[in-house]
Amino acid sequence: DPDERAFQERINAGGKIEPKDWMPDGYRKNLIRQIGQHAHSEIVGQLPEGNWITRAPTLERKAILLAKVQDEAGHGLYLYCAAETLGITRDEMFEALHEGRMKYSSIFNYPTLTWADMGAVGWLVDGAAIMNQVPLQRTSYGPYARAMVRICKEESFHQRQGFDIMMKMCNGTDAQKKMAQDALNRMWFPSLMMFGPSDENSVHSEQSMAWKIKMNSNDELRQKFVDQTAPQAEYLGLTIPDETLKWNDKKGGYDFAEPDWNEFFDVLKGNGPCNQERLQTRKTAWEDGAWVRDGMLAHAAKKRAMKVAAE
Amino acid sequence: DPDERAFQERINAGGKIEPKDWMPDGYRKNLIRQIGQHAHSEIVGQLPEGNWITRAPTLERKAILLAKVQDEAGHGLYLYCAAETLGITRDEMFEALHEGRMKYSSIFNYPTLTWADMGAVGWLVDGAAIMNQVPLQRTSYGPYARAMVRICKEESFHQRQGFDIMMKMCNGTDAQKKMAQDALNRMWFPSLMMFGPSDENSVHSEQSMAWKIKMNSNDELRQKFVDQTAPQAEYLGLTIPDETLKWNDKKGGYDFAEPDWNEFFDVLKGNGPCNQERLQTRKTAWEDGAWVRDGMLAHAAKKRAMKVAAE
Amino acid sequence: MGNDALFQTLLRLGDNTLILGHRVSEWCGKAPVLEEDIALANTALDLIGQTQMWLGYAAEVEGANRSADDLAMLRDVWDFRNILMVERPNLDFGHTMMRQFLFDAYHHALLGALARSTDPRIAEIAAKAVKEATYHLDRSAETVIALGDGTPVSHDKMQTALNLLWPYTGEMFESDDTDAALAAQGVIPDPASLREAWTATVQTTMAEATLDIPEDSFAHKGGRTGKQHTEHLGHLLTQMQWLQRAYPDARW
Amino acid sequence: MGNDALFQTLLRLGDNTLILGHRVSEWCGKAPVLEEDIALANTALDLIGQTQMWLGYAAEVEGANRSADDLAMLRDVWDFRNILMVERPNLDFGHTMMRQFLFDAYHHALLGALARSTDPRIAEIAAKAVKEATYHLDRSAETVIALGDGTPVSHDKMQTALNLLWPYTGEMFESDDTDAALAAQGVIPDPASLREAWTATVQTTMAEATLDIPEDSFAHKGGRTGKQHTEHLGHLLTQMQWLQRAYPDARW
Repeated sequence: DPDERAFQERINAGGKIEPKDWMPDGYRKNLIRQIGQHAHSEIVGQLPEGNWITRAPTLERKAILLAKVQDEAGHGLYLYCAAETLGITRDEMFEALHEGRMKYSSIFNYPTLTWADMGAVGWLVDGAAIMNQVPLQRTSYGPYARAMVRICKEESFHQRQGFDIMMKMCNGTDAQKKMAQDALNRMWFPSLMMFGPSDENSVHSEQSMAWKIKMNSNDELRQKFVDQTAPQAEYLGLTIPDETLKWNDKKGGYDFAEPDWNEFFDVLKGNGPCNQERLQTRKTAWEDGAWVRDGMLAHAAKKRAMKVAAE
Repeated sequence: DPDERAFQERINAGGKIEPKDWMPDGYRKNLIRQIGQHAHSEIVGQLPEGNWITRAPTLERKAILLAKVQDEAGHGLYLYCAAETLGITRDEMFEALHEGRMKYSSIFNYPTLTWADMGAVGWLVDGAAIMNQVPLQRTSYGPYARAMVRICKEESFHQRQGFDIMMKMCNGTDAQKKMAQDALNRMWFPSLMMFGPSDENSVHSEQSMAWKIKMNSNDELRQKFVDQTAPQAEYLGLTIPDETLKWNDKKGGYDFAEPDWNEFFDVLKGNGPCNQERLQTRKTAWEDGAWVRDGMLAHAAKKRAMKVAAE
Repeated sequence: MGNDALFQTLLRLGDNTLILGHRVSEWCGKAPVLEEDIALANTALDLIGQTQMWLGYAAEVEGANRSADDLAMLRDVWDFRNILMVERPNLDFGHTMMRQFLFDAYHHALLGALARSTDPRIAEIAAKAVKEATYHLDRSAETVIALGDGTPVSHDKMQTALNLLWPYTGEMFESDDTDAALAAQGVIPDPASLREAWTATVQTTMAEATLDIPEDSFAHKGGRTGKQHTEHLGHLLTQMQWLQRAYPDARW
Repeated sequence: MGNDALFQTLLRLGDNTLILGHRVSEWCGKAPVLEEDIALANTALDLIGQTQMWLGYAAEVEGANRSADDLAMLRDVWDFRNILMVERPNLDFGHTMMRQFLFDAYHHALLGALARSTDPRIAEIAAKAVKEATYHLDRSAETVIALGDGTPVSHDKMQTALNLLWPYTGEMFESDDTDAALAAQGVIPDPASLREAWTATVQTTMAEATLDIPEDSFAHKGGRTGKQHTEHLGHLLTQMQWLQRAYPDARW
């Protein structure tokens, strides 16, 4: 197929694909799946942190957390817009989320149980997200790449804020240190899972790499994340809950234990600690809000009609 | 009317009227109003105290409060049963409550804002209620009088528990003393209002006295309440928020300020601090519970049908 | 009086923004539309920012070695000075936005007047905050109009919200000796003087929203004096203050 | 291990009754029928009474000069040892009663076995509590049957409740080294040994209630080890503990 060849050559040459350009069906579908899942993750990702906004310990921490959650909603907005350029509407994506046909990142199916989790989410979860996202600034689809540029800037800010909370906790009272260690214990392996299983077991990987909508292998990114995070944990005086973790001079990186992939697949199937509640919260919000959306649409239509009549 | 004369003579002689006896329409109507209002007060009265069950400071206090609120629901049950003997159903009374055609005691339209309010409610509100209720043990309508006997026994127990909380608070920290005084400040006048305006202004009083469904004048009971409560406040080291309150040797009782009757009528009209919420809570409970009542009735009907079929 | 009157006044300003900011923040992740999620978080953020300024100044004026955080996190209900309206639960989105509008219309007028305060700190804070309040008012008015004028369902919900909230609006224009003393010095406007501008805004907006303004003038009060809050405030504090109460010696 | 194993076990017993008692008490004044209001208050009262005994004994065993109230009011989430099911929010009346039934069926079997404990204090407490649990089980089973068999609407609601709660039942029969150590000494039964009686009760009841038992055997856990509670527990504690946290030097 000459179209397909030209398309691939353009990508190989580092060119960007734009909404009106020809693209293979699989490229379009894969991107919708990937961008949509990313957008849903930003939206559902508001909930674990939102869980502590009303319990933030100081006014400043409350403000920082609010700003962060607002940023995440904003990221969701960029990403839904990017996906919409591929011929799907935001409402269709919401529907797919609510019916379980589209996913969001499994990490948000874990609970936030103490204030230290607000630190750990920023440090580990945003940290892992950035590992994934930075290369995607160079992804082949233009709107997606541009959304990523904006998002990455804010995410790295969030990660620093998370680390800052962890610092405060680790330099705080015994109870605060205990909270910080407990948060790390619970979130370490789920964070490693964020990169997905080994690419050997991944269906989409090879084609996605060729299309440059996936830039690195899962194992590669996971290694990079561990190499970055282990010294930070040491600096904080925290112990990563992995007795096998140690520096390997030969490979120039850390050896570490794999997460429990059975747990990963359980969570994916809907059996994570919070799957049911996260999805229900979103569905309830959507259903309870129907009258608002209807009202706003009706008002906008009346205004348009009046404008037309006046012209 | 000879019926009416015989009826009145029986009452005058200290006899009891029973459900199947002849009685004037007005007697029946007045009793339904009075017993129904009393029953509703027990039910709505669960809410201000229920407001602190989940925040009770110790396990023992939580247990005592639960037992008390359970007693109140029980009182409601006795009273609805007593009213039902007069030819009205419990559901009809609920409907009248929800539609605002029947009232409950205005005192429950005031909020409970600190733990000391749990003491003040027992001490003052139950105290005032007992003043009203003790004489009603001798009321002319048999089922009502008998319900009152059971209720009075438990109420005086509640009042002592309330006073016990006040004692603990008044012998406690400065903050606890402040809470206790604040509770008295807010609840004093509303408690005085519980006896109703001066009988001169009351529509039902004279006839109700003759029928012995009202045993004492409002002012008489209010005086008795103040005379009982003022020394208790002194004993607790609390100041009743009435600068004019002082012992009057000549009348052998306290002089005291009238409550603000405008506030009383405002609350009666629906403008108390909690009217809207108390009623809404009950309506919501009733509406949300409709499927439960329907389910239980349907199951009971099926069981009856099966029993008949088996016979 | 002097300092204490100023302290009380600053608490009234800061507690309003603190408690309303808290309520608005409860929507996080649950708004009917994504754009509203963002806007509500933004409003909450502005209100918490204003709280830091008002309570920060209050703490200085008190001079009792308390911080803005101490004031927010370590007082019990009776020491709060916010009006009752802002502590009401969110109920539905319509109620939340109607409450926001009724408050914004007042807040905008109040901050405009405070920007001319004879107390330079108050004037400075108000000058900054009034810009945010202008934006909040534009937005909440627009939403109230859209939903009032929208469908029969949205119209009914907004009318119900207005009816429910109306008895809580009068407290904004109440005044006491504290107000009188500070108004005489030009530190704050006489609360009653704000009613005209507020009423004008409300009338215009409700007309566009096709909503009827209730005629009853009964006003609940007790919040800004601290005499009698609603039961909702205590529950709000259990959440807001738990962490500080549970770990009194920690720094966050 | 020794004392600590016993302490952990007593926390597991007492935290279950404490947290479930709290949840049930949230219904106060809001049940669908007056008789249910009374019954729910009564259940909560029994559970809080049992909590006083379990946590009272736990405090003695710990020997750290803490009281039952200290254990209830001054621990943070990670130190709670209740199963996840009891901290779930009430949702509707059907969910509340289904949760109660699934717990009662377990609690009844557990207390029956504990009444034969080699630890005389445990045996004594259990002997008292099992009478209450028998009554609770009769009542909750009856309600589940009535609503399961009632109308199509009530049937659906009960089936939804059962489906939602099912993944939270497995944790009741989990065990760890603490259980193994105490079971070997005859202090407690092996949790797994309770499953048979529980399953029989559940099967009989659900058959009468015309409800389908889910087939999935996935089990949420983390509550009885304290490793990972749900987000709901922290919110429950803000209410339950606020007063003690806010006034640490007061006696009530």
